[in-house]
Amino acid sequence: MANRVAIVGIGQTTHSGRRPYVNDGELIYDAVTKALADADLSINDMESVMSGNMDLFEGHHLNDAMLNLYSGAAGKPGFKMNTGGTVGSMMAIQGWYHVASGLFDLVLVIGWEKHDEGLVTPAISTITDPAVDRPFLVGAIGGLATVSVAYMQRSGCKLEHAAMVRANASQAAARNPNAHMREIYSVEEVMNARMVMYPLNLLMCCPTSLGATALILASESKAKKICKKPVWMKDHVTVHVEYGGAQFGIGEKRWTSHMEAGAKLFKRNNITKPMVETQVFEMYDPMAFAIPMWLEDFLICEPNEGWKLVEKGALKLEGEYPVSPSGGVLCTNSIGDSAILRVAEAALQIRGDAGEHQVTREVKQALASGFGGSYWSDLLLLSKTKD
Amino acid sequence: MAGRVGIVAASMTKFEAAKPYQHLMDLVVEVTDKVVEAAGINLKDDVEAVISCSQDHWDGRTISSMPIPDAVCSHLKDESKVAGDGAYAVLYGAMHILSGDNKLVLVVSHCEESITDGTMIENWSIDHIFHRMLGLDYTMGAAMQAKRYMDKYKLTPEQFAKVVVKNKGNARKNQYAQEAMDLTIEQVLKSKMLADPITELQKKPVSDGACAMILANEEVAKKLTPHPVWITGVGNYYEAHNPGDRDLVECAALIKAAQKAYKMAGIGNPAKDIDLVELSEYYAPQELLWTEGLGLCGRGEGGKLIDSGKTQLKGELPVNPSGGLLSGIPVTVAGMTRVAEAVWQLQGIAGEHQVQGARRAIAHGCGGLCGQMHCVLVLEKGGK
Amino acid sequence: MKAKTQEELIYLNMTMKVPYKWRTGETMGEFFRELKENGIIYANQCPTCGRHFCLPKSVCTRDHTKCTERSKWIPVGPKGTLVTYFMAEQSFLLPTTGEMLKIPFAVGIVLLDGAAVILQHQLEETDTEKIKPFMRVEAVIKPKEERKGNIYDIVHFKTIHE
Amino acid sequence: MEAVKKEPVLFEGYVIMPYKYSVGSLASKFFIKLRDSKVLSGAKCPKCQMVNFPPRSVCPKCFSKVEELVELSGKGKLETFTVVHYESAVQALKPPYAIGVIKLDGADTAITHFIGGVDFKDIKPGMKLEPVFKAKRDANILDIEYFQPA
Repeated sequence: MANRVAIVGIGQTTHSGRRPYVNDGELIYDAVTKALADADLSINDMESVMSGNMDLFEGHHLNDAMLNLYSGAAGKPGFKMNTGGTVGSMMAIQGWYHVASGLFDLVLVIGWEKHDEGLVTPAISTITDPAVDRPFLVGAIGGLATVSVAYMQRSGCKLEHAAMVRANASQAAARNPNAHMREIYSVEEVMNARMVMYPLNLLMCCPTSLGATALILASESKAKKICKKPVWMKDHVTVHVEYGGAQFGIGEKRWTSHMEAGAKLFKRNNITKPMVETQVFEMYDPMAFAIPMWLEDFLICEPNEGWKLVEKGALKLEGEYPVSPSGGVLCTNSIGDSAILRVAEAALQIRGDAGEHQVTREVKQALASGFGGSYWSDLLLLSKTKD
Repeated sequence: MAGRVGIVAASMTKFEAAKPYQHLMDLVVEVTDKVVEAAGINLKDDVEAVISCSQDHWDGRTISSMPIPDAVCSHLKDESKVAGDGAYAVLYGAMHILSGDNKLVLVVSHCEESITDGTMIENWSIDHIFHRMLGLDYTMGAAMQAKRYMDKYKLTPEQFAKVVVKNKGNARKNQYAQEAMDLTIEQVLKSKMLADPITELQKKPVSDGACAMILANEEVAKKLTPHPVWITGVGNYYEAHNPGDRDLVECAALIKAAQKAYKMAGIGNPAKDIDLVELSEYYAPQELLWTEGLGLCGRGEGGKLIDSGKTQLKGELPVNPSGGLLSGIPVTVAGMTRVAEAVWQLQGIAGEHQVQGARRAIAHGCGGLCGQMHCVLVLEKGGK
Repeated sequence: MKAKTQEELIYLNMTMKVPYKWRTGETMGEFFRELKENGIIYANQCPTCGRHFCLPKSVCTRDHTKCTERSKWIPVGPKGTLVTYFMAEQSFLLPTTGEMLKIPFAVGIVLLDGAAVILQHQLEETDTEKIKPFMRVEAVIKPKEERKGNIYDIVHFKTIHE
Repeated sequence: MEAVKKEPVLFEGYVIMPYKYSVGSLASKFFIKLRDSKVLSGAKCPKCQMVNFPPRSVCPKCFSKVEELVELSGKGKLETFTVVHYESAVQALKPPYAIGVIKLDGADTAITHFIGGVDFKDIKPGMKLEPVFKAKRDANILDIEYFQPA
């Protein structure tokens, strides 16, 4: 039986497209000091400091070591991971393992990205095999566009539904002071945006943002001592799939990493009605079709029902099952930070500290997801109570 | 530690200056198949989680673990990647087991250094605001560190050269080693000067290869093998990045990592309690410095230790009986091979370089400029 | 914040240009050799699950069986079905060469006749009105003297009407 | 048939990626002073008074935010060094050249930079050094050409 792990401190920077007054180390420092202030702890209390980000996005090799003055890791234990979009959730999970293993009681995990320093799309293109498919990948949008086409064909979802998702997200982000794109768009405005890669237009793709998020995780005994409102990391699932191709499900039954993750997590926690037993979902939604499509994939709603929930307005902040009330990745995407930000936002919803974008439902349990690599999936279950 | 983590089996490729016929994933397939066979398990059904270790810059690929599911059959499985030294992947695997989340974990690390220019990769790890433009790389860092070592503790180039003679000599008995050589101190010192005092033979050669390991909880490990090797102590620490923020020969991070691991394992006097050491010496002087950091001798006595002959293969406390990194092991794979070698020694299957009767070993991984991060593992056989 | 806008900020421009000699491995190596020498696109087969892979795999992802038996290779395509596609209407830097992508650029996800796994390659057609999912396409292979044994030996997929 | 091993098939290319790094507010002030007035400054911690050089906005000792620059004389002491004899594509100078860790007077941490204007055999740890500035300066660390014996 693993030791229980709680989130006892949350810090996030504001997110934006450019922030030239700080360098990348200072960006990390901003999130770390905010998390320490939130938990009312000092850096000396941290037993291990882990950070995650994508090396080629800022160009730094071994940047955990390079920037450890700013993360507070200098002179401490620490780790570095990078798995694309799932980096952030992987960091939260790595923090969980540090504490659950009994080796550490209080750790700091950081996810960050400063996209204004490099070029994101070429860097993403290098996730492919250089000899085989690198020439034919244009950033992450290519694959996302492809699954969107397939989803529209399969489910009956229309471009308009994606536009509705984006319009909803813009309303949510407008209420989140830390979000990057906070302009409010109507469905029509989204529909009229410039096409980037069919079927995704500019507004239906996530932006490139910069920002950092830090979480402080504690063991049960520590958490009780230092925190009034601990948020328990009840469970987490990581699912990877074969490289390329698999997500399109050709000639075989479609079974994606999200499906496996949802199936595993809900079974292990006896969740039969995810939309009732969890009250909010901070989803890693890198493009507008993700929310309806992946609600189906995570087995949260029935197949081909996702876009109908969008149509009903059920997924809005004040709706029956709020998804990404922070505005999600659609409005803020600093890749190494995006997935840990989902965990942070879900935890804030449980604490009731999300401020203006606090959902109207009472939140006892929340889901957070990460998405990255070759259609990989992380799914985390957070809870107000420890059991 | 709460429970015990057992290492059931380990595997490596042969290390070579270049493996032009093999895709990186072919290396992973090779070591995975070997380790699965050695452990007597079924890859698809028994492995619950996979942890790989690699570096995006070295592979020229963002998310260098991208094709890993194909190579290790982890489709629809739990998998993660540590971007650091291979010893950290072993440590992370141990955490998976200790948390109770997994019973059996596969860890792999892979790197083909020969596909690119290492000095460039190293340069991109240097602080970009004040130092990267100088063209700094790890060889210069190690040379400044060695020079400081000579200055502060009066070590000699001959003592550094002895490390090379020993390690490349030990490599002659290791079937996986890349550069097995019969050298004299003079030959080492007369090889091409890279950065004073480090000559070409004192630097780890460019190398390609991979390593893998099966970790399991106590119950499963005991079922799978009569010779499980237990991880009884772990410690990992960072130094400050800027060489000017630390005294380069004080290796504070290594000392902390070692002390933590020893405390956990109940080791009072490592020089006495340890039977062998496999450490990560990217440059010859580092082996002496790391033996000090590991507490195997007093401060400034690394030179005396090599002079004493204790660290020879047949000595009281063999250091790098496998030939160490100087015989050629790629970065990122390095730390995991140290653990693997120690495991084989404790299982008594190391082959010609077997240290007789070894019961307790230290494996050490490190990385970064002037050894900026260190990971120490204490490994034992038998016991409770 | 206002005062700050007056402040001069220093930027450092650095371009990473690291050379690589990536290995394709025995299996993809053989695929490229065949493409170069004979202009044939090959798929290999997993002896356990029977799936044909194009691009060939050295080991089957699902059951970890080695698929290296050369006699089991079969030519696939060059005709195939477009499963889906995407269009790049904005140019990007290509990190392998440092050049900018020439737009419009359409990439098709193609299932070659006889293969079980999709291949991703450029489409000749760039008019989204004319690209229909599940339409038939055919690989255009460079003349022998121009072939170099890499993925560019396939120029693109052209639309065919059967 | 497999007796003659076929040539391995390699794919040669690059990873080319341009970056434009912001050095941040504090380091900008440092580089501007360096460029405009040939002045080297350290960053002084408001809490523990430690002066870190090269100036970074976080105190290496107490993790406090550091916003104040203090001028240093530029003179300092060599802690350690090496003479580089091999060539690599990333080097800023043509070898052989000397590079070392230099602690400036009044600073608690040290910088790594080139050592020039002296015979390699005369470079000794502990020797006094002073900076030599480039005539044309671009607000980066290479505005210091090297440190020479003071």
